[in-house]
Amino acid sequence: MLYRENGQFKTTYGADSQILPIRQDRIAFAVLMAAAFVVVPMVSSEYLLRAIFIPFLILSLAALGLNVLVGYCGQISLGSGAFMAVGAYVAYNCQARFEGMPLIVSLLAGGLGATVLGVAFGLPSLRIKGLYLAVATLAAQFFVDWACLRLPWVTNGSSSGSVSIAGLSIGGISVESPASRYLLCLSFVVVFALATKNIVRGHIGRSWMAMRDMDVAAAVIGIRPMQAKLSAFAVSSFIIGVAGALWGFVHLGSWEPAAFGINRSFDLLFMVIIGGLGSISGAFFGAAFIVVLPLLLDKLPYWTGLPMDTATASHLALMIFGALIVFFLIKEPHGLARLWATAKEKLRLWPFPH
Amino acid sequence: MKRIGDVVLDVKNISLAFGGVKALTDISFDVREHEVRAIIGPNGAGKSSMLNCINGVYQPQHGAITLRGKTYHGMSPRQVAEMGVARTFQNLALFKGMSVLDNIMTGRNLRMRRGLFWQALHLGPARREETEQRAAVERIIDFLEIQAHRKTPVGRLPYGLQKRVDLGRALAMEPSLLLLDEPMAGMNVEEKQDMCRFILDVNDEFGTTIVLIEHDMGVVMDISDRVVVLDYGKKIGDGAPDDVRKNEDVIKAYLGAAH
Amino acid sequence: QAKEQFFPLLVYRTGPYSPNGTPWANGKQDYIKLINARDGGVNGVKLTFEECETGYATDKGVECYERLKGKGASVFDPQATGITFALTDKVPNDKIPLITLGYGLSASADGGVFAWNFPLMGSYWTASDILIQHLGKKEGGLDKLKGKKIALVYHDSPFGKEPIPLLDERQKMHGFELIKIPVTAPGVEQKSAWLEVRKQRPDYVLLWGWGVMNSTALKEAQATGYPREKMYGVWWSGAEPDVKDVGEGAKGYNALNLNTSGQSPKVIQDILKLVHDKGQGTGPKDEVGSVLYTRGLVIQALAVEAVRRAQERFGKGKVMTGEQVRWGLENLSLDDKKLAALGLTGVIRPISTSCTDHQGSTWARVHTWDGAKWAFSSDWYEADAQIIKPMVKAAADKYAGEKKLTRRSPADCQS
Amino acid sequence: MSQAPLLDVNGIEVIYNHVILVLKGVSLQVPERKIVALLGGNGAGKTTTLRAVSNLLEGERGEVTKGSIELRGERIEKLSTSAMVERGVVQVMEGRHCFAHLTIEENLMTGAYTRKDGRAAVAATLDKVYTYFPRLKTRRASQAAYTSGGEQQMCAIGRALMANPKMVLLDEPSMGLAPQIVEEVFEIVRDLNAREGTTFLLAEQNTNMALRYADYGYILENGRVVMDGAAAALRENEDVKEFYLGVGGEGRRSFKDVKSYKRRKRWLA
Amino acid sequence: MGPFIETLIGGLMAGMLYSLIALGFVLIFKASGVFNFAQGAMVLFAALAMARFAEWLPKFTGLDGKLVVNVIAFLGALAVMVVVAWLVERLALSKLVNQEGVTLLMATLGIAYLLEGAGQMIFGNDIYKIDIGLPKDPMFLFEQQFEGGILVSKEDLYAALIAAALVAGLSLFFQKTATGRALRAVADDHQAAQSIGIPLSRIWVIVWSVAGFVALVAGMIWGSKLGVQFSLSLVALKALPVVILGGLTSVPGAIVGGLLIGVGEKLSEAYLGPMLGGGIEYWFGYVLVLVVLLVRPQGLFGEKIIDRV
Ligand SMILES: Nc1ncnc2c1ncn2[C@@H]1O[C@H](COP(=O)(O)OP(=O)(O)OP(=O)(O)O)[C@@H](O)[C@H]1O
Ligand SMILES: Nc1ncnc2c1ncn2[C@@H]1O[C@H](COP(=O)(O)OP(=O)(O)OP(=O)(O)O)[C@@H](O)[C@H]1O
Ligand SMILES: CC(C)C[C@H](N)C(=O)O
Ligand SMILES: [Mg+2]
Ligand SMILES: [Mg+2]
Repeated sequence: MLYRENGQFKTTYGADSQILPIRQDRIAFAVLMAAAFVVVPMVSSEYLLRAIFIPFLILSLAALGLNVLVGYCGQISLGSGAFMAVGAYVAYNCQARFEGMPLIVSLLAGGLGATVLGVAFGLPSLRIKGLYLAVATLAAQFFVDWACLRLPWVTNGSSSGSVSIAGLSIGGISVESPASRYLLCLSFVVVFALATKNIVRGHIGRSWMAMRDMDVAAAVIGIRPMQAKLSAFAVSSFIIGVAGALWGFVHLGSWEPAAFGINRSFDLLFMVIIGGLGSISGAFFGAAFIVVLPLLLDKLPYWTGLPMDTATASHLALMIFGALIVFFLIKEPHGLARLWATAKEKLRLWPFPH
Repeated sequence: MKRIGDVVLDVKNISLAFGGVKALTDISFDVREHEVRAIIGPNGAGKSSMLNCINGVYQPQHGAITLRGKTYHGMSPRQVAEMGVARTFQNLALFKGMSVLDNIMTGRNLRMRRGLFWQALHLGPARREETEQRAAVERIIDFLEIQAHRKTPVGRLPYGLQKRVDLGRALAMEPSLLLLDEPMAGMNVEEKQDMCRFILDVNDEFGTTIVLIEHDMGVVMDISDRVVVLDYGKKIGDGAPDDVRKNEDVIKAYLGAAH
Repeated sequence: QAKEQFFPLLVYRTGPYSPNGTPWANGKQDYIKLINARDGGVNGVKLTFEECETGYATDKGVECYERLKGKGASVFDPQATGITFALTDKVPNDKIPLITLGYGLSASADGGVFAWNFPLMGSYWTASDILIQHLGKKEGGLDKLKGKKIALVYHDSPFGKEPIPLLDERQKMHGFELIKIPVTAPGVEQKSAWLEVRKQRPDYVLLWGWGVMNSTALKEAQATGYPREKMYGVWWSGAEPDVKDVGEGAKGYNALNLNTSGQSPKVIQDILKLVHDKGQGTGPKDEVGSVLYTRGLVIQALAVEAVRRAQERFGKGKVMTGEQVRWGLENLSLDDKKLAALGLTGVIRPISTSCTDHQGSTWARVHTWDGAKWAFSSDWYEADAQIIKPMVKAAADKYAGEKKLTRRSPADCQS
Repeated sequence: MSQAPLLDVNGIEVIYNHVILVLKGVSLQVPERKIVALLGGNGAGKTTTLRAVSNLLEGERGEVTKGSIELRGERIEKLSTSAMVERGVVQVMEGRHCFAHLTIEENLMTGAYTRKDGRAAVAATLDKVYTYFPRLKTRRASQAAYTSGGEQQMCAIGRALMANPKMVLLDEPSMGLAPQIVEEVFEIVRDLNAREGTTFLLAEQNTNMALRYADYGYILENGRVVMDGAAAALRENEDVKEFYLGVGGEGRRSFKDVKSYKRRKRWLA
Repeated sequence: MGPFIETLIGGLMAGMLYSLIALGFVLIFKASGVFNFAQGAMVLFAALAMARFAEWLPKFTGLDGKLVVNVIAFLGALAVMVVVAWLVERLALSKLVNQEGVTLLMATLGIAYLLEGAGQMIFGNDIYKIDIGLPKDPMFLFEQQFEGGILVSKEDLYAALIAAALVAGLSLFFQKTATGRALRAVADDHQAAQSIGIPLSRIWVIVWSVAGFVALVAGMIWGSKLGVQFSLSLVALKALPVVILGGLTSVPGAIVGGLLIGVGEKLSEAYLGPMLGGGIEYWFGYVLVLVVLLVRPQGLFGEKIIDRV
């Protein structure tokens, strides 16, 4: 068969620890990248870009960030919406208060803002574990929701509480067209995904996973719990913060605190779990699932040809969404990424099963 | 021939209680450089607790531990690790979600210093460092004969191999003092032989001092230099294997008549 | 192939706001069906529509907008101030007007800056202005408001915050004390808010709620013993779903209204006859003619009239683009005669817009719940242009400054 | 083995996670009132075999894909674990699995969940367990998580006995127990077998012990039965002696001298 | 002083109502180790069922008499909740034996969506009324001592009494009965519980049915106060900090937690709120929990979290 690693011998440790050790995978990846950077922006309609690809990319990025925390470091967080919010509002304030602040700098500043909050809310994780921690992270969610709503300086004094951003440009090049926005997001996603992958396969990533799997043992072999956990919180919230800034700037353009409410947090957690905890590609699978599925379900009445009113259709969509989540969790508790890996494994062994 | 050296670890009057349960009462013993020191005793005697005290997981209420001249009463596991102490666990404490290779690599964590930035780039120094440490880990993998399982998630390995990986992770720290908590539980003779071979090799070739908890008397008597016997948190015997074997108290509390 | 004018309908029939969103959405749909059934469309152009569920959520609303705009949309009614805020930046690029009847940005009445927004018939500034006028009248003169306490219990969102600048302004003028009590969306938790009301004992409570927040507020008012007679809601807080399950407990509660309710107007009769009796009705029959249903109907009617007006200029029997519909919206002039022709007599007051005035009318009345139905309890009021005009202008200029826009030239108004 | 066996495992295959084939056609019989030992190295598939019998595979994402398992002639692959317990078959899981937050006594009492014969009978069994394991009695009020490894092992065995089983699937009972207790555990097994006619299927690494107490043995390697026979006969087998009992041709070899050349097992040749 | 006392009383009663919902969480967690995010949806579902049954009964059977109708509607809704419990076990939980906590938690979120969708589809999404005759108007005490008297909501008072009775009953059931023990065993280790013959499926159906019953009572009371509508499912978010504060495994903890948070958030809203811009009750409970957890990581009454090597 085509998909085999036979005959591809690794002669150095470097080669052995490549991200994609199998040649066919590398080729597939290159094709995917080419498609993402060249084909998609050329052929996609505005709707496709604005309503599907851009949110998909940004949420993938956020899910990636959350995966660092939940999937790799084992700290469940239900407050990721808050980190996105902080990213968005910090970036907004940079733009609104400082004339001529470069866009990229603002976005990264958003990430840093979220990092600060992330580390602050990460401190309790040294003592609080598991579901207790999960609920405690909701404190971040609700506190930030509230702050964005009630503290006027967060919105730079906007009387309505809604803020907006216009005229995005990088180095004088306008980033207004859907395609250019898409490319901006894609670049962020690719860069962060690679960086995250590098971190998680290095010693820092291993120390996160060690904390996740067995924290006492990790301490015994010399991992500092504090350093490991806080670095995971920091990296995770940085990425989520940048995603939040992109969500506000590139996707919404104008937003209220409700855009980063608790449902966003749940959605992100869904993505991470459905996609696959502790897997970079899982973030993408998960985001695709959560972004695309509801849109497909919206088309349900159209496809079935049944006359169905909007309310019934959306209740049905909600039900199917819920059912599918349960279904996938049953089918593969380790997520779509694992399902994919199992499929590949089968392919590799084909036609000799097992 | 082995050169048994000076005392490297001196445990003095350690007492440890959990609520009403006295896990350890006034225990003292020492461990000399290069020796294999066994701790035996019936279930619940406090053997594992003793190891936990030594490497900072538990803080004893009384007593002091002196490691290479440094006396401590409460140190964090990390600090103890930095002083070259490694251990394995009775109830397998491997990182279940990680591969064998990664598990053992965590043992090198203390030696890896490149920060987030270099890690993210995975270029230059970070990559070099990774490759260097990887080479060391590969030596351990070869040594423990688990090459075939390098990339397998440890959770899928049979119990015995997991124990081996646990040992590998400890060895990766290149410890000068290695604490082993029932490394041979759940193994058949053949596997125990392998394990003994590894332990003795480590002891011989790297001169690592070993503290060993084990219930298989055959193993203990064969490979240890001196034996401490605990019972109900108290020390009831200490000495060369043959002496301990003849000790009445030990026979009564632990060995039973048959041995 | 038959010509079709497509109406995208952003609606919410699920979630905390669905009790109010649903009749509104039904009214919009039924009116379209009526025009097709009764008149065969607008000058032969059939009307078509597609709904998209926003759940009152801004991001969903934006997604719906993107989806439906690609299908030939020429006018949107976002049904939410939050969505309106988000779309306001987008519509100038897409050249599609927004009808935000009685909601949205108050400053967008200024067509010179907000070229694509149409807060027809009123905004939250006009609403709060009218309420203060009414309270003043009850007290026997606006000057009597001095020293009174007026509490604003509001949905903590752009919607609820909109009236604050005007109330602040009026507070300065008349010397009453304004107590602001925000309620976090969706508004099921109001106990503290009403304990606060009880502590402060305000003379009046203005209610700026939507969805479940309204009925919850009334129930809490009852539970804390605040007299419902002293409560005044905005026109989004005074419909059947808000009081229905409170029943007797809401007796005496007042709210603004922009349109009549009830099944007597001709247009409602037409709908019952030509749509519902044919089995084409969208919702239950007894909902037809209710406050929010009628409001939805009015919004749709104005949209259809804008299309008709645009056709008069750009060619009868043609499908209108967004830009053309905007022209129609800027040149609406529905006098009593025209309203009568549409069967809207008594339903709304006459309205006429211009390129600079995107509101067209700022009249409203107060109605009161008597335990079983809503009944008008005041005369028509018109918002005080002297107060609102300068505020609108200032706010619009500020907006233009931030977004680096220039005011439209008179020439631009002709296109 | 003249009479029909109590348990008859017939050529089963087990796959984990849809891809990992672990048992490749294992067959074995356990006659009523006998002790049968299942021997084999790490990863041979002993635990998996026991799980297949007690139907605990599902939670591990494993499934029996071929073959059949019969208990007294009844097919049982599709039964739930609790149905198996009701038929008197209880498994003591490898690795203890005590209920961490329950006390030792509560742990034991949950073992009697399926009992229908009244409080007094249960109390009697509890006493019996305490006489078998006096150590448990002294720790009866501690939460299981805070007891030592060996104590937990005793607790797990005791808990299974509380169900008054007809057949016990014991997975590595000796693991982590002090030699004296190991002896005791095996004595208990023999005792129960003799006095109450309890049947045992026993997966063990401690071949020496297992073969001393068992009537019959199966040796599993790599998911296949490579050898079986009466316990006494197995004890005399050269390979078994060398690889499982640690007594090569010239008697017991010290663990100190094992760093020698490793012989290949004959059945792998 | 008057407002302070009123706020205090209001807080206590709000807290009791939070406890009622928290109880549902605790039950399921204690008995199966599942952190059931669907509790809110179950409250909604149960309340919708009851409200609609109470509305349909007179309409279709001509039955009247408020008490009879309400009782029948209640029983009908209870039956529905048992069916839901059975379905949840059959279709989801039984297939998720031995999975990790997060996976189960996510599954219950899926179940929540299912229930919300199904509930509104079957029973409608308008605002419905549950009228069990709770008095709506408040009473005023100590009118001599305080200007305007001390306001006590009678409705809340009755609701709090019902909640208290329910909680007391359930704590009794849980303490020391053999079933209670089996439930706790399941929570610790699914597989081990199976191995000794505890039939997981039956246990789960029982627990979810009991939780359904609790949800129904909560839904009935909250529904009678607020009306039955989608937003009812959101009250679960108010109960989360309560559960955690009291400790995930403690029935009495749910009560104490509820009262503490109820009182804390109402008082802080009244007295700190104005300084901070209002609305702080929105996060007060969560932040309080965070602080308490720093001192007691298992909540006030929760079982100690065990971690040892
Ligand atoms: N849940 C699982 N998922 C995947 N593979 C598994 C799982 N459990 C066991 N295996 C694999 O099945 C094989 C047999 O395992 P099993 O536990 O049955 O062996 P065993 O004979 O009991 O070994 P030990 O003596 O070490 O307990 C092993 O290779 C193991 O890796
Ligand atoms: N964290 C703890 N909390 C409470 N009691 C503990 C704790 N750790 C150990 N104990 C108790 O201390 C005693 C000694 O336990 P320890 O684990 O040291 O025994 P051990 O000698 O290793 O036994 P085994 O051979 O069975 O492993 C036991 O009775 C145990 O219950
Ligand atoms: C009908 C509405 C649009 C009112 C709504 N609450 C708003 O957003 O303004
Ligand atoms: Mg131990
Ligand atoms: Mg095994």
